[in-house]
Amino acid sequence: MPLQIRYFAWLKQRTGVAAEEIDLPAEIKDVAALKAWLGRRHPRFAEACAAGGIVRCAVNHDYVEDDRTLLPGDEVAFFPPVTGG
Amino acid sequence: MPLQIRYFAWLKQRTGVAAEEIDLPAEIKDVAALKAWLGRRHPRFAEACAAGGIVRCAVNHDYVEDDRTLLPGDEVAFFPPVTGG
Amino acid sequence: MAVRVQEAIFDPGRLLADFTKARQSTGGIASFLGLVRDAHGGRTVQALTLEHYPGMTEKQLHAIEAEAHRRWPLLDSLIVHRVGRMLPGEPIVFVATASTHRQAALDACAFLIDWLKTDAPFWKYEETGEGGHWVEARASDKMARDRWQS
Amino acid sequence: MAVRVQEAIFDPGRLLADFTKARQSTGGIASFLGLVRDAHGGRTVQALTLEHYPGMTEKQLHAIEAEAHRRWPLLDSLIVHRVGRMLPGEPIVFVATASTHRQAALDACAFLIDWLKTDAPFWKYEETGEGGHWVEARASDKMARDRWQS
Repeated sequence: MPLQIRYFAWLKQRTGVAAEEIDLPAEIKDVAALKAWLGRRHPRFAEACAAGGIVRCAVNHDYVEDDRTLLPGDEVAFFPPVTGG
Repeated sequence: MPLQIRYFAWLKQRTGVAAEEIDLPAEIKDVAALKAWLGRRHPRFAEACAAGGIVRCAVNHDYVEDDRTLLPGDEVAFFPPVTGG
Repeated sequence: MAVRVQEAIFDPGRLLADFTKARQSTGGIASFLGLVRDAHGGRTVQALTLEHYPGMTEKQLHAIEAEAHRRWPLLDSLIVHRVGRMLPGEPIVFVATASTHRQAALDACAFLIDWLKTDAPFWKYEETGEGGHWVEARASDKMARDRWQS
Repeated sequence: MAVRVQEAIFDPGRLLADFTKARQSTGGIASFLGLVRDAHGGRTVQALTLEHYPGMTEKQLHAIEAEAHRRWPLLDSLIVHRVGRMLPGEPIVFVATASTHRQAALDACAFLIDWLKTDAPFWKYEETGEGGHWVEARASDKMARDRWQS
């Protein structure tokens, strides 16, 4: 399943990439599984996810929880808690 | 006892004067007594005072209650509830 | 800290720009601008005249401003209030507060306008299509003020 | 209603002046301006860089603005947020609300800045005398947002 992945702020430094196009194995169906799968590519991303509560996820520009089911073509973004304003 | 009296907004229209200098009889000692005394000069001011809660008083630019003791030279102002801002 | 009571019309953008200048340590500036409305209580308003009590007005505004500085860590504040006759769309009052903390700026700004509405000796006279009349005080203004009592 | 995300510096006075124009029926305009501070957490700040998520930023800001209009009787609103590198004293964000009722304008303005701080995808990177670092989110911002939950 083709997906667009994006990383922001210090998570981008952890992965070393701002964006990547991936082809997800069929057994990876939701955000939780995607995080685990990406963690194997980027050990320092896995570290951040393990720390708990500091990695937010958005799919197609909306905040989602870990149980969000992924669909082909989704744009999935990972980032730390926001600090604008 | 010499006092400066001032009236504002529609109370000024009730008395017909914006300000008056009065010489208060010695037995008039506080704001409550002054209101009664002024009410005899200005029947429509007495009416407004009788209506309750709609005549505010300030002495020397500070809000006071009816039991405020008057001193020679005080500037005493009467006005309706304020509506600025 | 500054209080101004004036007949002259003011430019709210200019006031905010001046208030904002050279603020290297200020995190946030909150402001409130009150404007003359063209309608009130179902009637068309042609003009509004603000009467006030010169001397007491300034004293009360300074006291309200000092109270805000006592309650919140403000770096600066400004209260500008017009008196005299004004037309719909014209500014009546401008309040601004500066703080390193946005919540302090926002709360102090709301506090200033709430207290000003109930404690500063201004009275509005409205000219409508049906003649002129003094505006009555609103119970909701008293309630808005009282929520700041501690 | 308008949302702008831009690199260009803005003049808050000009924004307020434009927002205020031709408001015959508006009783009150509340605004909040956020500025870059020259110090944070005891360190001197030399510059601040705002990263954001283009596309999601605008979507979230529009959603927050729509939520404010759903909750309060607003006549208009404006959110302007800068991205990129900026220096102490420069404006970061400007929020303004217009309503016939001052309380609605004040509350909606506070709501917009509180929600923006926790829901819009912006991240601050600070350059200090001791190097650069990403600013951490504050628990107090989350609490400020949560008081608007109903």
